[in-house]
Amino acid sequence: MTAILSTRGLRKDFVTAKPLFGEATVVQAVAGVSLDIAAGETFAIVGESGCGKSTLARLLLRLIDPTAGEVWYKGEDLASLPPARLRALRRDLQFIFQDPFSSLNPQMSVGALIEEPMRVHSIGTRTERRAKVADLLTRVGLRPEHADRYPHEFSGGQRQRIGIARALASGPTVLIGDEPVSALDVSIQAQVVNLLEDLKDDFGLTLVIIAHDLAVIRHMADRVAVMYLGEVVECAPAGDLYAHPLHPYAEALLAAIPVASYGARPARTMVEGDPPNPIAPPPGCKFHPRCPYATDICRVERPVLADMGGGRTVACHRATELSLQGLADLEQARTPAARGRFALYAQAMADKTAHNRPE
Amino acid sequence: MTATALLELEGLTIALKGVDQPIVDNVGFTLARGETLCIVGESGCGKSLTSLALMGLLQTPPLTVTRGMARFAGEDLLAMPAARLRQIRGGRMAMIFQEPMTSLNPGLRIGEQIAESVRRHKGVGQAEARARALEMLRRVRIPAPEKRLDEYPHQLSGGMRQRAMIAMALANDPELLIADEPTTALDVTIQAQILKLMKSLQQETGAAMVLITHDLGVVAEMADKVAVMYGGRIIETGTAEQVFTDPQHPYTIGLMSSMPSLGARSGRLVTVPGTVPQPTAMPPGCRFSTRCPFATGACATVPPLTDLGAGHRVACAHAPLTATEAPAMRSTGT
Amino acid sequence: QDLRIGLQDDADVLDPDQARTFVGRIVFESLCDKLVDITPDLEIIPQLATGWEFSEDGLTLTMTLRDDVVFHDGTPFNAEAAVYNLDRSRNLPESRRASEVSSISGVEVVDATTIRITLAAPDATLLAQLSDRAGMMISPAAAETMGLDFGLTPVCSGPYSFVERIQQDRIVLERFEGHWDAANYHFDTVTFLPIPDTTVRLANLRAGDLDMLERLAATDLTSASADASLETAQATSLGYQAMTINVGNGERSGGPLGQDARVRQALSLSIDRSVIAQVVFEGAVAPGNQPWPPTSPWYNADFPIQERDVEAARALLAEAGYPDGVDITVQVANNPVQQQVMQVIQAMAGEAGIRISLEAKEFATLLSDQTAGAYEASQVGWSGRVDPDGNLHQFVTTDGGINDAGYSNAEVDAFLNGARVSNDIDARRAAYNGASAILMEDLPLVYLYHPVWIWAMETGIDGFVPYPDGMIRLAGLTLTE
Amino acid sequence: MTSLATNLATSEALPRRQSRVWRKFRSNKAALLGGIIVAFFVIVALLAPLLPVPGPAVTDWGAVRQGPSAAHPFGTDEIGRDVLSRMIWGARASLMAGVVSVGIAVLVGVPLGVLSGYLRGWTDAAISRVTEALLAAPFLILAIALAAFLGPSLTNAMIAIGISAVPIFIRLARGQTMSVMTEDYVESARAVGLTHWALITRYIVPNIFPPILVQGTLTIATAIIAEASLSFLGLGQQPPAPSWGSMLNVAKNFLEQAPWMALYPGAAIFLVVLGFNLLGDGLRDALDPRDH
Amino acid sequence: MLAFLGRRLLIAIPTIILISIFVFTLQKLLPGDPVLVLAGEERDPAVLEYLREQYRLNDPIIVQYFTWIGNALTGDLGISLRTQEPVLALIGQKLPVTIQLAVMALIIAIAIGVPAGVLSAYKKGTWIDWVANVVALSGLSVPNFWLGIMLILLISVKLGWLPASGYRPFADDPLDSIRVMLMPAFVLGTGLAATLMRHTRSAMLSVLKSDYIRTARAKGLAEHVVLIKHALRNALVPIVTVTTLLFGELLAGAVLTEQIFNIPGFGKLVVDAVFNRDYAVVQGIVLCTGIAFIFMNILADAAYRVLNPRMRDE
Ligand SMILES: Nc1ncnc2c1ncn2[C@@H]1O[C@H](COP(=O)(O)OP(=O)(O)OP(=O)(O)O)[C@@H](O)[C@H]1O
Ligand SMILES: Nc1ncnc2c1ncn2[C@@H]1O[C@H](COP(=O)(O)OP(=O)(O)OP(=O)(O)O)[C@@H](O)[C@H]1O
Ligand SMILES: [Mg+2]
Ligand SMILES: [Mg+2]
Ligand code: NI
Repeated sequence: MTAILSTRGLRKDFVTAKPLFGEATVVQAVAGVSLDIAAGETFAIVGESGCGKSTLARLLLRLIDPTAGEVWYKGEDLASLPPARLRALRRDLQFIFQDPFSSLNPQMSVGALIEEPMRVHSIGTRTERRAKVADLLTRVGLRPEHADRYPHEFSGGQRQRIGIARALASGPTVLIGDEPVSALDVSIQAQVVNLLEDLKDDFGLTLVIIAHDLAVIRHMADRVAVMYLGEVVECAPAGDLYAHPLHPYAEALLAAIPVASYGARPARTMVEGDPPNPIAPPPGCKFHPRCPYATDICRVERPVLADMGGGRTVACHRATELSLQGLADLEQARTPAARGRFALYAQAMADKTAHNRPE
Repeated sequence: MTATALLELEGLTIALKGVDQPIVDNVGFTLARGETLCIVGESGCGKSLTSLALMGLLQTPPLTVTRGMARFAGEDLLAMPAARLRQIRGGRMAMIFQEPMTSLNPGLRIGEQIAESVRRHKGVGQAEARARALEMLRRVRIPAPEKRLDEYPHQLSGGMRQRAMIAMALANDPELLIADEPTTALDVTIQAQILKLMKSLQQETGAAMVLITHDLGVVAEMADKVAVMYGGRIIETGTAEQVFTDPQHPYTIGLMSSMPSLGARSGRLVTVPGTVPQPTAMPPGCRFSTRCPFATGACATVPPLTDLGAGHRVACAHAPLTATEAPAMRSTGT
Repeated sequence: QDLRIGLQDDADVLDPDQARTFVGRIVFESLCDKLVDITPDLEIIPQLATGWEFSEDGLTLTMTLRDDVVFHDGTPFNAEAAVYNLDRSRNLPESRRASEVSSISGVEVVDATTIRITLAAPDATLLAQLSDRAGMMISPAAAETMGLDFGLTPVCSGPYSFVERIQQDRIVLERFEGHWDAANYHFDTVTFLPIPDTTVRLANLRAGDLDMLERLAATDLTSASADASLETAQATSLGYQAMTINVGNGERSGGPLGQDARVRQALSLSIDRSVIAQVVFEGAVAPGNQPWPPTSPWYNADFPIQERDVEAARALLAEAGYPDGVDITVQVANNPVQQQVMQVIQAMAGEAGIRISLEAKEFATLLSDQTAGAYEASQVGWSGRVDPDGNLHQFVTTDGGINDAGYSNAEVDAFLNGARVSNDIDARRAAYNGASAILMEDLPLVYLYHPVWIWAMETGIDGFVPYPDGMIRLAGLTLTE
Repeated sequence: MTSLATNLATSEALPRRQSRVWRKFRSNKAALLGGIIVAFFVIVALLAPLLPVPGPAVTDWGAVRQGPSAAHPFGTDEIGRDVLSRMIWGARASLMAGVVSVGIAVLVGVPLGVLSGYLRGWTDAAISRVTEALLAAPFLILAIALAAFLGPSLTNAMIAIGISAVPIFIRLARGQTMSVMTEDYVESARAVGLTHWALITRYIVPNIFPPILVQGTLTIATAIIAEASLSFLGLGQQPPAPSWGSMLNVAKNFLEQAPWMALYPGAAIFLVVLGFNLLGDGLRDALDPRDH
Repeated sequence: MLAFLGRRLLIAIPTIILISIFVFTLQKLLPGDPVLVLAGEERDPAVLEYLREQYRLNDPIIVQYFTWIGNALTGDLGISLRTQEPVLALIGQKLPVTIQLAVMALIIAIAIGVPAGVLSAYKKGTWIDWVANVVALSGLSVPNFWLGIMLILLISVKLGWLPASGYRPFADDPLDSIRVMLMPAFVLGTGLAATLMRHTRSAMLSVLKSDYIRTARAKGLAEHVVLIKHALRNALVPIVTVTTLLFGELLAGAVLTEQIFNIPGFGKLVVDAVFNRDYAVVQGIVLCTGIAFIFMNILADAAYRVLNPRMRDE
């Protein structure tokens, strides 16, 4: 595996309150993460809200400075790069934001927004850039004329496409999406997921996707990292993880997914209670207060990420002894007529796409 | 079923000032005690408006209920005087909102927010209402409820806030509970907890529930009956089993296709192209016709909600759709 | 019975030796007795001094004093006290009176009721000075204990004694039973209330919150006179309003106005003083062209107020080499009335080719600019003194203390210095006339008008006598509600 | 958040941002009224030299403080000048006072505020302390001192009023900058590799502009009143040039004899201030993307 | 909370020093020689020189500043050049007057502004809203001095209901004191009421849009409970901010109001002091208002914490 983006011991502490006297309150948002992301793969990060996913994503691009650790991209440590060099590297590393409403400058036209990365990195002449904007707009399923419009004139899904076009403009090699589809509606979400996959193939991108919709992750990701309270607790190829999670938290996550299928297994609440306070994480394994399998050692000793073979790593003392439940292959319970209808629909959609690109 | 129906909604039509077409059009359903109806549909299809209309909380102007009747235990919610509605609202009929952070008053203690509703509807005193609030917090399984009673919303986590909302809604043992996307803002693990809680509380009290969501997983989890809405209309309704195993309406099919499956990867997702038209630009006739791969000339008239048997009703000119009967493909794009 | 008097300003320190405001003098009038007083016709009459006599050479002045006077603190007034007071005026470093009594070289007690004042040179103005703050007698005992803070709780021998003062709000005096003329004062207390805005001051009088006020706006005179519940009284003041022209005070005197008397004459000729009086004051001022008003015995009838003559003014300008007119800048205090006056003059002078630009300044700036010579012409006034010397000498003699014009003329110096040291009325008059003849040509000051003091009071106040010094003397004043 | 999930098919019909703002503004009757009032006075002020009225300093000794008549529709003032003419020319001074002082306040305050909100840290602390100090010295005291320092004149009054209004704009710009800084699009700009300068000029300034514009119109109204107040203390427009404030100040001495002298400038100030306020309100509503 | 107050006070110190430096240099830059104003009409040069020495006006400005601040630290703010009263005593005398005026004006402003704002937000778009707005704007657009004089002429001269001007210490006769102060407080209050009303309105409008108001209604609470307990309470945070920001406006307004109604307070004192170049007084007053302002801000911060529980845990 050739890693295009790697982190080593990446850490970020946020000072949330600093009284005039006394200790500052520190949140360990990311607590020592080491990852290797291979060129050309789709790498997903999942985890509970507040576990540090967004922070990690921002660290990967050094949109915020890490407290400690390294981020290697093509032989350079982003974490210690001077600002000018960093700005130049931004050409290769791009970001897609979660909220399509707040991530586009409302004062700039769509064309200007998409052109901006090229201008900043002095790519092409003015006319070339114009042409590229038109091209990108078409690629993401919009029309070249839309360049003159302003973001507020577009729907959420369309805006997200504009965001994607902007991220693609400088010709990046790595695209990091912080929940790029969670603000979107079911049907729009599917459109954008398809788009991202198409673009990834066409441009040979490496995709890092953060999401908490596990179905989307399952659909998109090659490998998945599960985070809990600032740490990666498990990292595995997507299929393996879903079928046989090794970490109790991963199991709990999978169990809690409501399955959109009649008569499917009911969602289970394997974990009770809220995630612990990140300001004062519990000793030992951070998950132990909520873990149904916790033993004494979990309460005192912090497990480290261990290689389990097959490209899987997990941080759990009992990883080898437990046999955890994944998601069995789920077959939709549908009447034969319904199946026919679905096939018909899929066929119609496929034909339609062939006729004319999705708007 | 009608005999035991707690709520009968008929022909609810809501108009937006300056828009010709109604924004919620002829929506109706019945609901018996102890039953759960899930309303699904994309954002903006009128789910919230329908529920708000039932509660008498529509923002008027610009919105008005132009037609419809909502018989709640014999009384029409839509026609009763405001004072009478206020007596029912929060007492016999309660609502849980989507955003647990913004739906709680940041300036009042949790206990007071629950207790004031109890005082209002049970006519009890301060102490008794507080005791009831404490009991409710305990029932929704908030840890250390005595302490939480005197805390403010911001001191609670998202999951706890939503539990507090539920406690508030259930404090007066309502007969009808309306929950508008109660778990959308929450994590899967917390969502599972909340849904479980709601289910068990419903079983305890026998309340009827209208649950609004756009997560089909949640629907599968919770629903007895399902109503699928599109563009302000119900386009398909039936029991959960009917709708999941034998969806009829192209939109329902599209919606279900759009959900990535948790099973093995299966290539590109099948999507519903385009977006819901603006309320100002709804097509005449079938509102889904602009996005429907099967649309024909027949879709230019409003399709009635026809019963396909056993209460499974669909509003589509082509229903029931079978592979052999596939109508001519529409090739004009949007 | 309380008498409430509205004043235009707040008084400053209530110490006669340190005080400097006009309204302060009004308060002192009731608070402190003076050695001598004046009549409405400006005759000097006894007050604490029963009589006085100059020696032949004019170098000693002997005064006899009343023997029945006590200060408000009970200590007696006597020759010793008088000497103490005159010495204080002369020697206190903070004394603003020192220049007024600079001619005195020594004061001594002759007996308990007689003092002898020795002068370095004869001084015709001395008695007049003693009729004002320089002649006010304060309690030496109080002055000793209070020192510079005397003004916070002044102790004098006047008909009213000090009760309290709240800065900018009120000064309250009460009747002093031990006063030698107590029977003549009918109010138990007198309250002075500073109310700067003329409209508000009048409104207060009308609303019954004041019993009388000083300096009614001339434009309100008609309506106040018409009001049955009000009465008014007037007296032409001893002072004047003029334009001081910088003729030799630094660089700014270098323009046509400062350098050429003909331009100044043209300016004076272009002004119709009666129009100013009419337009701005509805007639309630006396047009003037001399340091003292036409009503004064010192007024020189040989120089009547000139008629406005635009042609002559233009001719003078042309003669001076400015056929196209001149541009001049005049500074003026930023109060509405003075600004109106200057705007009227601006309009009139403009017709004669003298284009005036106005520079409004707030008073402190105006004053320091004027002293520093940072002006071309300045519209200012003088509150007036009983003796003619006080209205002229210090303004136009070469070493004059307030010679802001920078005027210097040996002849004028000689005339005015001479008039100072002579006790002979005719000789003095001749000297003033001589100086006038020159000043009328040179015009370092272009006199405009003499304000008229206007008092308004509620009907029922009896016995008010208007004095040209603008003071309010309460002797004999009564109020029937 | 209302649904913005609009169909692209209909977006052809959607107006541009600018024209949407204008349409929203136009539909707001109060704002439109305000705009018309302001426009009227601005036009009158601009056209002053062309209007068939006597000069504002032309005096007529024969007609001092005369009531409205055919020759002088608004009457004459204390030294016989035409009140109408002075009103018209006074509009220039009063509007100038408003516009220029707000201009000063904006030009000084906004850059400082943006800097303060952008850089945070010591710069912010320093600027904030100075702002607080400025705020703590009450406006009028500051204005009096400044006007006294610079000498009374309309220009200096404008400077004084402008400087006194600086803290408002510093605070506003700072607050807005900080809130814009939390927006995702600023992070997106950094992700693209924008320089600080580009970030400030292309992202922050355009986005904080609407609230500044609104505050600006409202402050213009305040500044017009402030000029009148300074005139009351003799520190505003200097004679013989007219401003409504100084006219009102003189007129208050003749309330009984010549009420018209006060009536017109008073009414004009009232109308203009009302106009600017209505305009500001309208702009706020029109520019607020939240309720559409 | 205590730590918070302590921190606020610490931060306030540089601000106060800044204010004092600022005002000190500003007034030293003022043209016009204080001594000339002090010297009296005759302006005797010997006296002038003596006074300059006496008041250390010949010292370099830095020395003057440090002398002043040194004395100020010991509680000695110097004496008024004009009347020789100690500045501290003057402040002690004037402060209660202005405080009374300000408090009464604020009460009037709040009593008018807040209910009007609440009502107009609640009835947004109706004629009530419109009337409230126009009335509020009128309050903003009428210069204080103008309204003051009109009221004097109407209420005092024509109707004779209230005294035209003056002041009565509160301790002397509270009722009469309030009566005398009523008209000025009203004049001062109306302008503020307008501002307050408009801020209340917009705060209420945004609060009324929020989800928790819908929640409150969903509980079946009566409208007035929703409006006051749920909406106004939360809208108070911005209202409090505005009220403290109004403090400056209040003082500025007080300057004019005191001028018109002849009230012997801070405003009148400071105007006279500036015009008379009474440095010690100006400096003393500004120091005092500066402290008061900071105090108000601290008070407001404390009020936020009371009103907004989110800010309570630091
Ligand atoms: N700027 C910040 N200052 C202080 N704390 C922060 C900051 N940003 C994030 N945190 C804290 O760091 C932790 C991780 O936050 P992060 O946003 O990375 O979580 P996340 O996994 O992306 O959550 P979500 O799924 O809700 O987006 C949280 O506890 C959060 O409160
Ligand atoms: N107050 C309002 N004024 C104008 N239009 C409104 C208003 N409230 C809702 N609408 C419109 O009515 C339509 C239906 O809205 P509704 O809130 O019921 O949708 P929803 O199905 O609940 O969507 P979501 O899943 O986003 O909550 C939308 O198009 C929305 O824009
Ligand atoms: Mg996140
Ligand atoms: Mg909704
Ligand atoms: Ni919206």
